[in-house]
Amino acid sequence: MAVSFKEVTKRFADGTVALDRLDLGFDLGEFIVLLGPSGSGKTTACRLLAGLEQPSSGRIEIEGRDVTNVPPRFRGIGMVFQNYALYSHKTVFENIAYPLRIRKVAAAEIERSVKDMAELLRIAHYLQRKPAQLSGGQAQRVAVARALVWQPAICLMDEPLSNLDALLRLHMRTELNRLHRKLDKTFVFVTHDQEEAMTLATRMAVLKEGRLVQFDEPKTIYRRPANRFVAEFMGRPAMNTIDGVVKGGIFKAGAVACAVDRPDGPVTLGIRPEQIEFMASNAPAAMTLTVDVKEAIEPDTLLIFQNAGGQAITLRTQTNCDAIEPGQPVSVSFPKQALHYFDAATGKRVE
Amino acid sequence: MTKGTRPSRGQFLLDRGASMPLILPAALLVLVFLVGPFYYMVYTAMTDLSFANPDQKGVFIGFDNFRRLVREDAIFWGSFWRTIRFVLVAVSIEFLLGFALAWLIWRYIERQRLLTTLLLVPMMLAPVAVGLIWRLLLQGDFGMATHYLRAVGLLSQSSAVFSSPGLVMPTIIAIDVWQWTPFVTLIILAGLMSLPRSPFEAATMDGAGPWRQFTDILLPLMRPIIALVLLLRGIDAFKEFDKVFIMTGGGPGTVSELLSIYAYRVNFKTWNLGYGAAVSFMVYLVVLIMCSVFYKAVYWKSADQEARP
Amino acid sequence: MFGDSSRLRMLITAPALAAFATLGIAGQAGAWTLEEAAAPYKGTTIRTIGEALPPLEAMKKLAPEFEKRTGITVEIEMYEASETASKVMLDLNSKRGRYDFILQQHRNVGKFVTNGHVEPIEQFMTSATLRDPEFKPEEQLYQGLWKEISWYGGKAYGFPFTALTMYAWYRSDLLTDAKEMDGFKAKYGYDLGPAQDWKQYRDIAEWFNRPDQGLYGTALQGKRHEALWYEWLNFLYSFGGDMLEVKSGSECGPVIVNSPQAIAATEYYKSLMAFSPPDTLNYFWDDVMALMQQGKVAELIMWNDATYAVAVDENVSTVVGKMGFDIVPQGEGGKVAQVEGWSYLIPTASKNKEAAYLFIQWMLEYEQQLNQHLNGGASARPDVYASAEVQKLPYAKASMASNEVAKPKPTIPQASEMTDILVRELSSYLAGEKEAKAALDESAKEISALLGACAPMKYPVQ
Amino acid sequence: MSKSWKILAIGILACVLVLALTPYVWILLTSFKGRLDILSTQPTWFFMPTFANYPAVFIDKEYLPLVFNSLVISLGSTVLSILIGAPAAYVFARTDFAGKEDLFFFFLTTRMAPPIAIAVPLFLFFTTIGLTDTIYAVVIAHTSFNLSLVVWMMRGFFAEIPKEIDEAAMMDGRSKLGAFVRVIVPLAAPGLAATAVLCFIMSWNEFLYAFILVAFEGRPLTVGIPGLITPHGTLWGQVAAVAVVATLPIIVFTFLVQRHLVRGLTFGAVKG
Repeated sequence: MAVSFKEVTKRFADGTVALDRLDLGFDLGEFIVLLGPSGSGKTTACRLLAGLEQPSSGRIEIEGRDVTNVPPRFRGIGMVFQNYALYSHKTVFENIAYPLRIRKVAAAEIERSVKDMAELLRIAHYLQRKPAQLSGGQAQRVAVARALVWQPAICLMDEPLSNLDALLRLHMRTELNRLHRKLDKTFVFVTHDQEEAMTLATRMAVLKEGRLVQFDEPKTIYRRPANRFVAEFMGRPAMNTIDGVVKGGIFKAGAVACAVDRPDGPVTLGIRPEQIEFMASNAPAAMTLTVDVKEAIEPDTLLIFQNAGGQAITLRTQTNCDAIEPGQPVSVSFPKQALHYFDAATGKRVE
Repeated sequence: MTKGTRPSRGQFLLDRGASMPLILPAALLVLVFLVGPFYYMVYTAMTDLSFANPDQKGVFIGFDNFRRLVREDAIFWGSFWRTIRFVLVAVSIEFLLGFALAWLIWRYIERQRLLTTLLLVPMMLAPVAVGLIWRLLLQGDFGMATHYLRAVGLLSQSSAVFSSPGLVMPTIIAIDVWQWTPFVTLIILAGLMSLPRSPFEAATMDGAGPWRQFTDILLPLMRPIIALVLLLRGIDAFKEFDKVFIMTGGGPGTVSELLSIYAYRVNFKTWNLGYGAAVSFMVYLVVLIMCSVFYKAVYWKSADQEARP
Repeated sequence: MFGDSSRLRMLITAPALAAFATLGIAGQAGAWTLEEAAAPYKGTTIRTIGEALPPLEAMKKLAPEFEKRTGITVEIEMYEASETASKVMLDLNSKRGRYDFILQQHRNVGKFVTNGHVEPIEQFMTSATLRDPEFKPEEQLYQGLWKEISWYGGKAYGFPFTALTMYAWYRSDLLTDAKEMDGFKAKYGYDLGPAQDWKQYRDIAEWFNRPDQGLYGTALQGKRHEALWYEWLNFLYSFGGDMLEVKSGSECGPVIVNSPQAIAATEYYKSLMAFSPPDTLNYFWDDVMALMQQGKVAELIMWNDATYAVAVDENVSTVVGKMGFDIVPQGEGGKVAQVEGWSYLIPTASKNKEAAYLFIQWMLEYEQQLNQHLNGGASARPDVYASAEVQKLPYAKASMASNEVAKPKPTIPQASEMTDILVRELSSYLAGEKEAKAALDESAKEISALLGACAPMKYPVQ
Repeated sequence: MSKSWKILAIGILACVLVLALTPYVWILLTSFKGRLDILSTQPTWFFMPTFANYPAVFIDKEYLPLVFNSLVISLGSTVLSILIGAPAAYVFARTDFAGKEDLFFFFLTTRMAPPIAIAVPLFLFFTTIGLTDTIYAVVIAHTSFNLSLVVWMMRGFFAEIPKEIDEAAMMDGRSKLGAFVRVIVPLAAPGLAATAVLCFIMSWNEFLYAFILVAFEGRPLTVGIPGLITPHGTLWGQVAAVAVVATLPIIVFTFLVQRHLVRGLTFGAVKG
């Protein structure tokens, strides 16, 4: 393991526990995404790895070396900040060159490295500007260039894209992907945006309230969410989770009724909106739900049903729904292979 | 690939626990050179120490000095209330005038830099020089200001400002206003410039007129800065010494004897250091109370928010 | 000089003086020279401090001569008067000994002596190696003056540096103007001339007070400042009053500052305000001198050391050659003057007392005294006044006459506090805050409280 | 806003400016006047200028070294105040610790004690440690009373810089201290300059401590000024010359950093 968190706990002065016994390890060359809602501890984990914060207990190791109490500058880690944190009094060139200057790299070497990096990030034209004269995307590239120019083994990025507008975000996302493939570095990327996480990560760690909930490849996390939280967090829209009771192989909750492979008892049923299928009303597996709201996000359509007990169920389809109006009943079915089950009490995935 | 090397102990210190070493020199300096002497003063205030009278060797006498000061010293109380009046009147005028000027500049002047710099001149002059300048200007025989005051009839031919007991304090207040109004103006102006636009636009949409906008929005938004400027001016006005000392020496009679001048006399003219320390301590006490009230009421909260972005 | 009292003290101190003299003669045997006496102190630096006054400036010009002869460097620090006093007080009380001798007003002597800050001078005068046999202060100085300003409690602590005094100044050109003389006589019924008594003084002030012509009868130093107190003393003494009922400045005695004479003097003093310029309550010595230089005042009472700048220096004065000087007018108290003496004193904390003594002794020689006197000082050596050059000065006569009749001032430790009380109360009276009697009663009460049991109020206040 | 209101406003401000500056202009004129012009009853605005006052006081009276002394004392205490005060301000801006605001308030209260109260004890203390009459004593004294100013102003300037800048510098390879010295300090340079100028002015204008703690040969201009008020007349021309020399550098400095100066003083009360 190149990087590992061992039982790392971070408690702040005001008593809040930001990280609770985090155990996490990954290899060099990976693109790790720390994902979670705000307050989940993902940024804290990132800063602990950077050395900007000290854990209250536990150990952090990099390539087997205990770095728990090692200052940032001895960890060989680069970092990109959410607000870029460029040095406003230095030119772009000097900003990028700064880590090299600190390491007393020869001037010619600096010149070459900065040029290369600028080339790679397509900011070679702006090298003589001051940060104030850059657009958000340009500033972001400078920040990335600065973090990478000295060839650190690991590069941390703390929500680097969240200050960019939507288009630029997509663009930068692609750039980062390209960069990762090209440089073969370990990237640790913090975000609350699951789409970013899905597209970038080789593996992603989902955190909730300071605890690691699931750590796996994106597709696994999508396909086999470890618990109800992950299920509800991932996907757009998120997975439908329906609390109900199984009786004789049939799951029932309000208008919902479908065949499941579960023993009797209460269970939470999960199904992705895009996996709900339209069905002729007379088909055996069909259930009838009433459309509450229709949202057209072309080419898809979202149909939101109101189930008894106040739970909403969302369906996502590419089928033409022009004919369907709110208030209208629609027949759908939950294919058995698309169903996920979660323990009704703990929310844990049950197979 | 650049790898981290192992940190040495010295490097370790640079990185960790760096805040205490950074704050320590400042705290030490203040403790040794300000707090130390201050406590010496407090102690002295409880002795009969005098540099003049050989019988007063600095014997501990408890609160006798304070008792005498509070119960028997009419001159102390005279100068105390005079100082309070001076602070109230001078600071109020400075505030109102300074606010009005700041508002005018804010509304009507686009290029402010030269103007504001020139306005800073009076407050940047050495207090010793300010006292002398005004002594020269208001001199009764060849003072330039005296001449023009007489010419426009503000002053009779047969009187002079510092020789007319009734005019002395108003004049001192006017000079303080001259010196410090620009300071108030600049600080208020800085506050006005940093006001957000949206509350005013919202108020306009809600149908508030200019006056309502001023009282309901501008003043509350400016509250912290108004408090700051009143606080700074209040402290300095209470300690006012150099100007008055050079211009009138506290006279004629006692009409301009402020607390600080009384403290100076007791300390440096009669060398009654024990009693003088008691007087000084009272000055400090009043200023401290003034500050604490202001700071706790207005500033503390906003400072706290400021500190955590 | 001080009447019976000083004669009495002469008797008391005579044996001591005789002892000095004997020792002095004994030391004469091996032909004393300054160079020889100073040899052990060659290379040392002695430092002094004083008010930036002409005699000190003169001393600064003389010092290199001493340095050349002895190899002792003299450093002189000059400050404004109250700055000087503060610096000296801090130095003495911290006992750090920065100053090897100091120049201070005689009313501070008591404060210094009783707190053990200054050395008695006897030890140096009896030292055969230090004492110049030619130096005979007991013969060469005005004895009364010396004892008044440099002695305390029967012991000598130094020598007079300069003896300032105040006398009446008047515009001789105006007083001898035929038209004025006629008009004056017609109005007041006697001949115009330098005022001999206070009625005449006021008449002259009234006669010449013509604000519309830019001329005022007199100019009072009415600012809340020591200058006011000094000026007022002339009136107080002349009216027969005093602050304490004592024979010498170092004694404590009944407070008489609110005597009927004192009240009369004070009320008379204020009455002159009518003939003084509008800004008179803001004046101290500096302002009235500027008025004199511009010829705006007919007569006033002023310091002798300011005379040069008004009566002699044409660069700054418009009334050169038009000034006359005389002893202050006489009242119930007869011929009196108030003298302000500055003394050479040697701090106990000094590390170069002997070198300092040698310098002081040298400064008191005739040549140096004459030089200093001609440059605005006021020597304590009668022989200086006898010199032809001094006689030529327009104010020499008034100066000498005033020195003759100078009254002692309190030199007790609380003297400066007394002054501070009086300045405040007198200023209050001038400003119209209270009546003369109330102001002086308050002063008496406070001074009596300050001095304690030795100073009961002779004119009790409720 | 109508045009005539604007003209009225400019008129009022012009009057205020004239009132604010006239005394200084008068002193400037006075410094070029002879004694008779100064003492003339009719104010003289036009006169034959004389340059005699300047050499008279700076050469003849040997006041030139006083300018140098003033410079040494002010620069010394300014450098020291910044060196000691800025790190403390940085800690106040960045670190949270128990009692921080109380400590901060304590720093501010040090401005409240009247100098007259502290002066004598301070003198005795410096005498005990043998520093009186040296320039160090007054430099230290000025530094300690300027500290509160530095801490007050620089806390605001530092708080304005995002915390991430420090962290970025640390990630780039600086130590905590290195990040402060090499990155934050240059970034706060304008604020630092404004604070330094204010410290300089405070020290340059200060009288009492300088008078009490410094020896004759080391006294600064402010202490020299009263020496021109002599029993034989205040030398107004020379006083004016000294006043002009004592204020010119300050006006120039003030002009240079004026914007940051006001901003620095208002930190904490004004956002942004």
